[in-house]
Amino acid sequence: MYEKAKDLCEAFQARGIGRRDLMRRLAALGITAGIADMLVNATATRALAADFDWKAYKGTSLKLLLNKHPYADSMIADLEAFKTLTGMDVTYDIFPEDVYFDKVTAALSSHSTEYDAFMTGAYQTWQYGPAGWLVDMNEFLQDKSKVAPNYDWEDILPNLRASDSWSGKPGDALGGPGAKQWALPWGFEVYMLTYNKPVFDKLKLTPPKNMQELMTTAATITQSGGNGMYGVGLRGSRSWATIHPGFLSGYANFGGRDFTVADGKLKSAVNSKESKEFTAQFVQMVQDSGPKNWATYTWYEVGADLGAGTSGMIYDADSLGYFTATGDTKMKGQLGFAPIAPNPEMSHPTSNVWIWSLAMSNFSKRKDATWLFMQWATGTDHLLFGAREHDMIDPVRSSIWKDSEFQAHMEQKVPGFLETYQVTSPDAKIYFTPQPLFFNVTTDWAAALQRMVAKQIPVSEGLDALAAATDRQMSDAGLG
Amino acid sequence: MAQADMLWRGLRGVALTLVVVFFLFPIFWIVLMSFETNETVLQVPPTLTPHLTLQNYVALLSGKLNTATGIINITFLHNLWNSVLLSTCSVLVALILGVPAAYAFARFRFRGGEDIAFTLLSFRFAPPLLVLLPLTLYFQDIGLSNTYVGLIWIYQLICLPLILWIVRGYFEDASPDIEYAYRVDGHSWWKAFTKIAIPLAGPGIAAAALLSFIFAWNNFVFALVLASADKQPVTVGALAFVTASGIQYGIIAAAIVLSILPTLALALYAQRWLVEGLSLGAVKG
Amino acid sequence: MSEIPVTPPPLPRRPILPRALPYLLSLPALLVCIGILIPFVTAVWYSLERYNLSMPYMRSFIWFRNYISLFTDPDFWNTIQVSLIYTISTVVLELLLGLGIALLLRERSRLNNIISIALLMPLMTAPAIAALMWKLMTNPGFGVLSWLISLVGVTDFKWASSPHTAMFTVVLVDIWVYTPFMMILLLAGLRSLPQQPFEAAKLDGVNAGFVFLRITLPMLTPFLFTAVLFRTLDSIQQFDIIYAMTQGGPGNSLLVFQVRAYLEFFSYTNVGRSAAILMVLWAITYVLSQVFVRQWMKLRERAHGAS
Amino acid sequence: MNTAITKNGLHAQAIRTAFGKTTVLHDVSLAVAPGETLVLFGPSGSGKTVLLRAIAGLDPNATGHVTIAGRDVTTAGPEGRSIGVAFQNFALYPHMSARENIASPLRARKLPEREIDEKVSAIAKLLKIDHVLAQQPRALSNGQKQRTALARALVGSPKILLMDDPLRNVDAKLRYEMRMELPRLLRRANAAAVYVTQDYREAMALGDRIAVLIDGHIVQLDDPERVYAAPASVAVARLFGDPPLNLVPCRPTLANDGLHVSVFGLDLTLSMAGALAGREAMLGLRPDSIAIFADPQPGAVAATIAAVTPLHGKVVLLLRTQAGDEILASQVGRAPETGSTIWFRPETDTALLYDTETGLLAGEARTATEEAA
Repeated sequence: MYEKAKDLCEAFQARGIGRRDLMRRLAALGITAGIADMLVNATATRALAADFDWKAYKGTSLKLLLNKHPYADSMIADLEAFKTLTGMDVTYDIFPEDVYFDKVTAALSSHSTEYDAFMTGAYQTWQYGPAGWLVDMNEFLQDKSKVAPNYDWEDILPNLRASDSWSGKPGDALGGPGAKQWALPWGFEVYMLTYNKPVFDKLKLTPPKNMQELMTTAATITQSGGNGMYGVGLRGSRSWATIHPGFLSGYANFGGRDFTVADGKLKSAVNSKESKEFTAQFVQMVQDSGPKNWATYTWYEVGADLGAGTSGMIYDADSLGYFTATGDTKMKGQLGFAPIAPNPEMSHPTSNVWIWSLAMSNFSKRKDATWLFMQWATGTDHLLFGAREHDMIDPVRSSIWKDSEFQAHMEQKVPGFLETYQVTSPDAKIYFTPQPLFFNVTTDWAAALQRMVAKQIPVSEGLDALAAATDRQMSDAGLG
Repeated sequence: MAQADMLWRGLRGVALTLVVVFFLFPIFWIVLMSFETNETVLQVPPTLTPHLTLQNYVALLSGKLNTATGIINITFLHNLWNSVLLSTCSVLVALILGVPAAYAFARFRFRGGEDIAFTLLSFRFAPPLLVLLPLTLYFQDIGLSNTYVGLIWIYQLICLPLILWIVRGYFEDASPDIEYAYRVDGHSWWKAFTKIAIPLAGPGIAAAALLSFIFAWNNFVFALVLASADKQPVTVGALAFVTASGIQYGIIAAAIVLSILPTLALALYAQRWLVEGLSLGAVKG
Repeated sequence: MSEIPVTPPPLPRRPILPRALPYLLSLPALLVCIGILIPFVTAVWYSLERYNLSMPYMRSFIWFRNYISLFTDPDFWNTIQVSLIYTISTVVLELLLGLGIALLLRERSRLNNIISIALLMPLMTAPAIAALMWKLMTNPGFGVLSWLISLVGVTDFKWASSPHTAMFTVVLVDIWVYTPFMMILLLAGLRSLPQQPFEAAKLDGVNAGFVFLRITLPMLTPFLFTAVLFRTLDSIQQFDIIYAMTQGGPGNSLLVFQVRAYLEFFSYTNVGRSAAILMVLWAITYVLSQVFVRQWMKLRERAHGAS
Repeated sequence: MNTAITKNGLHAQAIRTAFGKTTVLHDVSLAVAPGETLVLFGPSGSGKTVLLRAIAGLDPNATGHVTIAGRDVTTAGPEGRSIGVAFQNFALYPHMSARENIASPLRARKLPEREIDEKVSAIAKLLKIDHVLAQQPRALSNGQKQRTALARALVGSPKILLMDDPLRNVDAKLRYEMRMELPRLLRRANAAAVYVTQDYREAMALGDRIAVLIDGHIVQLDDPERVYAAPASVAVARLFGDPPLNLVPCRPTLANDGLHVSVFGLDLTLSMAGALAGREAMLGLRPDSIAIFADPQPGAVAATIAAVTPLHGKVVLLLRTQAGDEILASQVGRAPETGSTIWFRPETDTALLYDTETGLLAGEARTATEEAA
């Protein structure tokens, strides 16, 4: 029986069967979950260990700094596998997102040796990298002796790989020549519409395809949705997080840019004609059919309202739509997904992306051991586990998107999600110009939007003022 | 006259009722919410006869929160314990350091005394961030980052000045003659301090300790910046129930209720000293 | 007549311990706090540097240019203005309300004692958590306050989300949290006042308003002072409530000192500018606390001299 | 120097205290023999309490030497001086019963419980407070508090007894009672006692000697009778006696039969040395040395009675001469009506003469000197 179980595990290893399926079949053989887990891990270990010394840092203990996020949960659930594989121990500190990045800044700016690796976004690396807090992952990626043979770096979506790499020179393109790999992509999200099917059915609406339709649809829902329902959920807090999802995706679709770069100098482009055209519509939409307290909305509230049936749709992360559609919410199973290209003249969406990445602290005292962990965490095995068994629904590896079990799993859980992703993803990338003052610029941007929405300043005037203020900041910092 | 009196009493009653409603209604609402499921919380309009459940408390106390995305381990009880530990130790240290100092400032006029007193007081009024930011660097260097000792030390910024200020006023109002009498009786200075001065300043010390406990308990940013997750107090812990699949309003409410309970219990216990002890006694006779 | 012959006495040995005692008692407290002066000095230094963590190559000593840049920035004047409006409105309203409640609860009775302890509950709620509570209560969907005001026909009130009402909302939360602090200090003060002047005034049939203005208030001054001192200096440094509710928005309408400084450091990693903002705040609080404390000492001297 | 004092009594030498730049005591010295009561008399703020505290070792800023029973205690704390102190405000321990209050000095010496009990009971009985021993100070009447405080000061049979105006805060009746009782208690205690008071009558009643302290200087240290009869300075004269000494400005001239002064239009001859001749001076006349007549008399001046105050069986009259000068006189028996005219004559045999410039006593009538001697 043990042999049979082992065969099963080997088959699993060969991607023949999914892990869940494997566990079910093992259970049928009368093997308890505990032993099954051990077996699975043992075979996984053996397979990986075959041609690479995963045990080189046996006994070492790593510490991670994590954000409270389903992706982190998914990794935590699989940590045992890593421990078995390497004989290393991993502990972690996990913080709510409200305070997570402040915590990272505090730890890194104090050169804390406590954490070896941590979760980050690409934008953050534009600060952390030049500050000297991060290890350039190329040091490891380009050293063949350190890379496990089955670690397929090229399998990671090229836009994402590029987004985490930058030369550090303000205005230089992401992934361009001389770029350093500041972090490894691990999970990400694109921006699309998630909508409340019952209210669309009730009002006989179809998912909007561009900004104009989005505005009318949202207005219709606000007027006729009933029970205090409003049209479209959007983030609006005084934070960079307001700019980067739906807003920037639409902005880019209209051809808007944050900066124009000439001779290494950055000049704000937020008051361009395209920018004004799109921003005016966006502001109008928030005023007419956005959440009443839009100015305090973070993605939690956007998701909570959609889940509670208070908003008709959201223009936000696909993962947020997914978690709301599958989570413990009132609207569970009743949400639909749709791509959107806000500019009527554009045929396809231009979604900005947020990439949850793993970065290595430059103050880590166990860099080589940490590299093993990062390799494992961004490797195919773990990500496949996360995608199939957990909610790691935007895997960064193209092979996983092609995995039939993952596809089946998604299709069954959130019908329509994959098609929407397919339409949205080709042009999904970071549409910001990389530069170290990213957070100043985007926070001011959000504050300016808030003032426009509150009708404290007309859109055109507000954008001119924002551009002037941004230029001043850039030149103060020697960038403009 | 009697009519005016009635009117006055009536007005007073109305005013008091309004005050109580304003200050206690939010607490009441949160308590109610802590017994509701997320769905009933989110009902519009709010229902007045919700279905009450203990599940939020069970989740918090057992440390397991079931959500659609899986079981989330909650460390709330550990956060609570951290709060208790940090606040209690900080107040104790502040008492041990602050009461003798307050006594010195109240009893002796000595060179530099007022300057030292003001310097200590001014720590209370320095913007905490000003100190906190460079401190993160130093803490790393001297190995205090992420230790209870380091946190308790920094919490002195909150506790010590408050205790100094209130207890000093209390000592100043007590006649030194009583201690002098005890000393000429043949008791040592230390005995006079412990057997006379401290018991007589008891209510002031208790009130100051309670207030500084509350302020230490309520602190948010010190631990957030200086400590890792396992040292975080409830103020940070309560944020953890914002999850990807929705905000766990019921659990947040229960966490808030649990976070108020210890200080409330302490206040109830110390209430007989509170008002008397805070009477800083600046005016007598 | 037994006059003592006055021979010039040898300079007596003054006992060391009694003279050292006050230092022995107060220095431990000072020593523990003095460690905190080191980061303070560091912060002063930072404020004179162009120092952005994410642009380490730009780091240089620039004298007062951070300050000049702050004071020529209309946004910073907005910060000063917003901070002052916040401070003045919270302190004045809390003082009036706290005094009013303390007067209502002045008589020692069981009910009054219970109420006064119950009213402390908001103070026991951490401001960060209180802000969360009020955020829930003012949620336009399920928030109970939004529902309540909708019953009286107000449906378009946006609480913290509109620049017109955001200040009102955070001030309301501050009042909710800190009025109990005022109340308990003033109540303690009221109850510690000697009874004779009030009894005398009652016998003389002096009207209540006069008694309040001419007897109660003057005698309560030291308590009012302490309460206002602590509240003013806390309020001008407000962070938790505003940051948790609006992060300084909408627009720049609540961008008070510490929120601004926090953003400058944690979001923008601009250490120099953050330190300069905090130094300005520190200077303001230092001057205020000096004025307050001196005045308070004078009051005490007077009170003690009179007794 | 008196060896008894050095050996068993209190000897304070060159006590100096300063608060900041103000010197409160200027090298004050005094000695008290066992069984003797020295009254420290002076106006408020003159440094009496400060001196007492310096002696008790309660003022770390004081300099000077204190010797108690031959032992130099200058560097000892208050607990090492075996003294008893009665404070003006009683200074009872509010959180202890009267019994524990009184027992405190005995407890400090770690006496056996039985002995403590006996001693406390004995002293309480003596002071008539044995029935309130179980009570806390707040339940005691003022008089009982005062007696408790005294009992505490006496119970340990201290060698030195310091009393800081202990009768100040009790009512007139109690004060009177205690004034009668205290000498007996002090004799029994056989300690060197220093008693602070602002009341000259109390000083006279209790003091074996009186030290008058003004502005941090002992300006007179003498028997009570001498201080009364011949205050050493204008300042002492103004404080000592009720009604106070009349001080009349004058410029004495020297003649063969003595010193002449011209006051109230009278030419008075003083039988004293002529040191002040030709200088500004003050003639000190005790109110009871003003003879009063209902009818004109030779050498008497007419005056209107401006005010009448009864005082301790006497009446004090404020007289105003036609020239507008005022003088106080006291007499036994019924007072004349206010507004009526009488005649008065200063008796020169107790007259005193003060130097206006220094304020010091420059001369006293010989008869007075003889009487005092």
